Order: sequence, then structure tokens, then C-alpha cells
Amino acid sequence: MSSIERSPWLIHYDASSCNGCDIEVLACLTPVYDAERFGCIVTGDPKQADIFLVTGSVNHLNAPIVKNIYDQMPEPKAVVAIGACAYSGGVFAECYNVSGGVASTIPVDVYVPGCAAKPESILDGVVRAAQILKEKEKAMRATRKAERKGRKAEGAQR
Amino acid sequence: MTEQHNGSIIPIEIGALLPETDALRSAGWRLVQVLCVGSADGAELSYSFGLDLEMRSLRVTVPAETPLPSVTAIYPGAFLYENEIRDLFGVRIERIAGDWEGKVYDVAMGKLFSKVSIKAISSEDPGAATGGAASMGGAL
Amino acid sequence: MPLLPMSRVILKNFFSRPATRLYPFVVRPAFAESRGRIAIDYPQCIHCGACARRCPANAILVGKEPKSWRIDAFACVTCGLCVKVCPKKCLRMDNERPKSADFADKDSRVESHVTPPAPEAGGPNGA
Amino acid sequence: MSGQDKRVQDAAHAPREDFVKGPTVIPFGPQHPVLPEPLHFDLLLEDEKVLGAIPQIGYIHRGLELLVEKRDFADYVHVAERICGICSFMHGMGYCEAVESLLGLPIPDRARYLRTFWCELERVHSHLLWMGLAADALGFESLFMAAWRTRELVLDVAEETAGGRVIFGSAIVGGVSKDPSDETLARCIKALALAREEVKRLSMVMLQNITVRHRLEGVGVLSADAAYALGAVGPMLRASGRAYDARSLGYAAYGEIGFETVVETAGDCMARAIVRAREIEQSFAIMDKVVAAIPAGPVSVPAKGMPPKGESFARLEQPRGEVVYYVRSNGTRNLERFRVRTPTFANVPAMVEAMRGSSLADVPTIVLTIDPCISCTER
Repeated sequence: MSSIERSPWLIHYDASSCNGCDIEVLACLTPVYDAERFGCIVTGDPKQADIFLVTGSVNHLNAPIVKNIYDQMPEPKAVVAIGACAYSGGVFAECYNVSGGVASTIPVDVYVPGCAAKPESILDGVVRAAQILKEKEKAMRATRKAERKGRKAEGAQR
Repeated sequence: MTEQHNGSIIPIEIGALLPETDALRSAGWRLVQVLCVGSADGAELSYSFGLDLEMRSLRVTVPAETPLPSVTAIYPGAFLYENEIRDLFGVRIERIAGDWEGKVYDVAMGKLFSKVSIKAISSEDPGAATGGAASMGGAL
Repeated sequence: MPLLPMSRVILKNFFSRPATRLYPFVVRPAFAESRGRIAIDYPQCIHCGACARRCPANAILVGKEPKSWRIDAFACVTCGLCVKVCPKKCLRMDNERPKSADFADKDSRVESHVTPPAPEAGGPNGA
Repeated sequence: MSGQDKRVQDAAHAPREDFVKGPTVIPFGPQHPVLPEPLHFDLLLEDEKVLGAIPQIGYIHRGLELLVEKRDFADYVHVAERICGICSFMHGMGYCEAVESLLGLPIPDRARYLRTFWCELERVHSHLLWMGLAADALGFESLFMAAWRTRELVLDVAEETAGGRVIFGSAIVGGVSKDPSDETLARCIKALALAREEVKRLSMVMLQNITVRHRLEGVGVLSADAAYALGAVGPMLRASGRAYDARSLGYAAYGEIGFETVVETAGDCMARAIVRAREIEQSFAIMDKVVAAIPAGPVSVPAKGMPPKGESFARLEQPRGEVVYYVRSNGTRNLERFRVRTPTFANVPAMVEAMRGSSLADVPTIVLTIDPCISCTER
């Protein structure tokens, strides 16, 4: 049973995006695409978020902010990089104030293609991120169980 | 149509900038934009003004390191343009009302748009000019 | 709000279909003009590199030795410039969009065609 | 240390009496729930009253103006249309208009009409987007959903005719790249008629709702003189009673089609909402007229040769107001300078002025009624 897969909470941050992907992320939450069918809710609080949606490329001003949001999110967490800019910098890759894709700052789990990414693609990305969350949670449980077992064995030996 | 879009461009001296701007303001013109084009030995600023659909620009050529008076005393809305130009071109604009002390964009490199530094940037980055797999190398 | 228009809206909402498209289960076909992804008819390609030079996102890589054509579908911004400049008209804009991919799944992000360096070169070798 | 850190430190080290007596500095943003984009203000407050605001931009500055030196002049349009994802077509088209006037290249009639059609389509989708966001900021969730549902009808038309939902990608130097058939256009007009009915209803809901009126009326008042002197553009200026609309320049097909400048006189947030609601209605009418009068023929002419040495301005009316493009060529394939003065850039001083004297709770409303587009502003 994985409640995290059924109800992942999202947080969205616009690193230097052109707005196109941002409004498509918003469009995902409105009736026609309705990401809330998958149990998603957009939250403004990184402490409550499971999936981090990043649009746009990273520059030296917003890289600490992206990193900060990521660090505040509780484990397990997944990062979805939306659009060509978040992947490689897109058409802005050669601009002086763009340092590249999101992967240069935080580990990315899923890429969503497109410029601007279509809402359907974003939904795909979110659904995939929810699956990754479930796998990560499983792995976390397994390690925790192993640790507990180890501790128990240690105690028995003593 | 082109004429209407471009308006007239009037070259003036640095000293004439404030009196000319003041005269336009009294005649009911409003500031449309301030434009800067950098060159190796300074910059060229165009102050565009609009009255209804007409546009008129005053053009000032500023040698490097020459101070330029701010027009914010006449048009308070100009502070954004002037801060931006000072950050990106390194033009010394003095006494801006609403001075951000060079923190508009907070870009890593200074004076980006002056021609000297563009050459420096593009020579640092030879991959960009040849095109091809610049992004592929980064992302793959 | 007056009662009559309101009840009309309520009735309409009762009897009309929901606006939500049940996306992953029901997929709406793409519009014919929709810009989805760049596709290549690889045997036609002469490896001139015009597409790679003009690509604003530097998403295309054309290799001379061995002859190859690669596109990073995720860096591509589907502007269609490569389709326009291709001298052999072997590139086209498909209306199907590429699927989302995991970070580790490099192969699904890059579509690559390599001509094997055999004497009877020419066969497509999609990856 | 950034300017903001310094101010905070100064405040912390200030003598206690000054700290209590002086205005309080409250940071607004860069991440604020009402805005999808980062925008930062330092609000100077006395109790709940805003004495002033210091805007701080730069979080999403990319520096794309400089990219014009690395790209072919005809290819740069694909960068120009990514200045902003909401008014992408108009950015691409504005760049094209500037380059075309530099080249002295007249574009075919059908292309001019199609450009007008897509411009108005973009205006409708942008204003609907604004209506949704404004409703969301006011806590009117159902209107947000309804506005965005209607917006999808408009985006479908965009995708069917231009090929993209938000980045249309159909403007090229010398015309347009897509040529929707007359049947497609007729079908789109039918779909748009549906959206028009819906928008009419939504505008009525928004503008007559007592809560919305309560939140918007008399808030963020900007006098006509202040708006004009501070260089406000678009709905911000027109809501204050100045009839200025760059569409009167007659670019694209506006000269033949004609339109009416929407003006309101109150200058408050409500007036800005009314201006936008009336503009949507008018945009639908313009699209109807365009499709009825669209001439047959080619949609583009090839842009041959180099742009001659020279410079050129182009002015358009975007959903957010007038935008000014400037291109300068040195006679090579790469332009020397491209500059865009975007509407939000011009509206920031006026927005700061409108905030002065309002209460803290009204700040998000005022920010939203100028319909800020930060990626435009910072480029």
C-alpha cells in the first residue's frame, strides 16, 4: 500500500522560464486536464511537497533557491524538469545569464519534453514521478527494515 | 508605416539632454523608452518620447567614463531604464531617483553589452559559434 | 445573480459531458498542424549539416565519419527551422509528441541514425 | 551581499526607537502564491498602509537580447517568440515587423490578416488567463476554473491553426509559416463563437459579483495624469481614461479592419478588469471580421539578402500594452542590436504608484491587475 503514489503533492518553481511551461503547468490543474484526478495538490510549502516541478533553466541567482526548495522537501522526493530549457537550456543555452539545465543543480528524475511542454506530457511526467516516488519509498522501507533487523541482532548478541 | 513607427531621431549633445527633455515634457510628450547601444568607446543612448501616435527620439553619444545626467527628475518612470543601462552597459548615469546600486539583474559579469566584453565572452566559448552539439555535450 | 440564468447553467452542467479529458486512458488525436517532433527519412539524408548549423537549440548533431544523424528530442524546441532548410526535404514535422523519459533513460531521449561504415552503405539503422 | 541583505542588516542594527517608529519593511515575493513567476518587492509599511514599494527584478533574466549577435537575423524570430510564453506570437511578429521595415519588405495581404487573427487570439487567451489568475487571487476558485476551461477552447483553435498551444511559432520574417484553409478558419470561428458566449457569461459573473466588486472598486487608483506621466501602457493607461492603443498605428490588418479603443475612467482595479473584459469581447468581433474579409493568396515572401545597414523601430499593442522593438543592422547576417521595451517594464513605475496608500492586503490584487509578465520584463 503506497499512499504517496495515490496522493503526491506538487510544488512548482519557475527558474528562468519564458512562462510558456508555467502556464501549461497551471493548465494541468484546471478542469480540462485536471491533475487532481491523480490526487495531486499544488502546495506552496516545500516541507509538504513530494514532487518538485521545475520549469526553465537555472542561473546563478535562482540556483540557490532551487537547491533550497529541494533540500527542504522530505524524503522520498522526485524532481520533474519540464521543457527544453530545464533539460539543456533550450534556445537560451548560449545566453550569458543561463548556466544550463536543472540537472546541473539538483538530481532530476523525470524529463518532460517540449517547448512549451504540452499538458499531456506534463501529466505523463507527474504520473511517472509518482511511480518513482513509490519505488523510492519501497527502497527506503527496505533499508529501514534492514537497519532495524541489524540493530535487533546486535541487541541479541549483547 | 515605417515612418510612423520610427519617428524622427534627433542627435543632441549631452549638455542639451535635460533642457530638451524638459521642453518635451512641457509640451505633453511622455517617455516611451530609453535605448542603449554599446560600442567599444562608449555608448549611444536614444530617449524616445511619444505624443499620441507620434514618436520622437533624442540621441546622445556618450564617450566611455563620461557622466550622464539622469532624467528621473523630469520623468520619474525612467529609473528602471537608467538602472538597467548602467548595469548592462556601464554608462555612468548620475543622480538616479530610485537608485538600485547596480542590483537590477545582478548578473555575474559586468558591462555585458559593451562591445569589448562581448568579444571576450565569445572567445571564451568557441563551441557556441560553431553550433552543433553544444547542448548535447551538456545534457547527455 | 438572477434565478433564471443560474438554473439554466445548473441544468446545462447536469446534462453536458464533463470538460475533463481522461488523458492517460483516453488520448485525443493530435491536430494535423500540431508541432510534435522532428522525424527523418534517414536514407535520403546527405549529411550536409544544414539542420545542425541552423538549429536554435543545438539539438541536432550530424556526424561525417561514420555518417550519422542524431537529434536530442528533449532539447528540440520544435521550431521547424531544420525542416525548412533541409535541401533534400527528408526532415518533417510529426504531430506526435515525444514521451516523457526518466533521467537515466538516455536512449529514449536521443534518436540516432548511424550509417554502418560498410561498402554498401545506405540502410537505415535506427537505434 | 545583495542590496536586500544590506537593508535587512541596517534595519537590525538600527537604534530601537527608529525600528519601532520607522516604516516596516516587508518583503513580497520572490515566490508568492498569487504569481506563477518570481517578482520581488520590498514594501515599506506603516501599520497596514503601504508607503512605498521598491521593486527588485532579475530572477529570470536570461540575456536573450545579446543572442541576436550569434543568430542569423531570420532565425532569431524563434528566440524572440520565446521572450514570453503568453504573448509569444506578438513577440515573434514584432521582431519580424521591425526586420521587415529594415529590409523594406512588404508582406502579402493574407499574411497580414492571419497575423491579425493570431494577435487577437492571443489577446483573448491572455486576458482569460488573467481573469483566471485574478479570480484565484480573490479566492474565487470556480471562476478561475471556468475561465481556464474556456481558455482551452481558444488554445485548441490556436493549435489547429498555428500548430502550437502557447508558442504559436507561425511568425516568420516575410509573412507567416502556416496557412490554415478557409474551412479550418470557418470551423475555428464556430468554436470561438462558443467561447464567446461563455466569456460573456464569465465577464458578467466577474464584474457583477458583489465580493469581486468589493475587492476591486476604489483599490489601487491611478489618476490619468500619473498614469500618463509614469509611462503606463495598455489596459493600465486606458483604465485611467487615456485613449491610447498602438493598434491605431494600423500595422498588420488593423488599418482595414478597424477597432474601437476601450477606455474607462475610474482608474482603479475594477476599471482595469472592465477594460480587459471589454477587450476580449472586441477581439472576438475582430477575429470574425478578419475571417470574413481574409483575401486569398500566398502567405509569405522569401526574405532574401542581408538586412541593409540601418535601424528600425516597431510598435505593437500586446495584451498588456504597447511594446517597442528596436533592431539595428550593420549590414551582415547577424544584427548588431535588438531591444524590446515590454509593457510590464513600462508599467512597473505606475504599479508602484498605484500601491502607494493602499493596504497590505490589497497589494496582491494591485499586482495582478497590471497583469505582470516577468519573463517579458527581464528577458
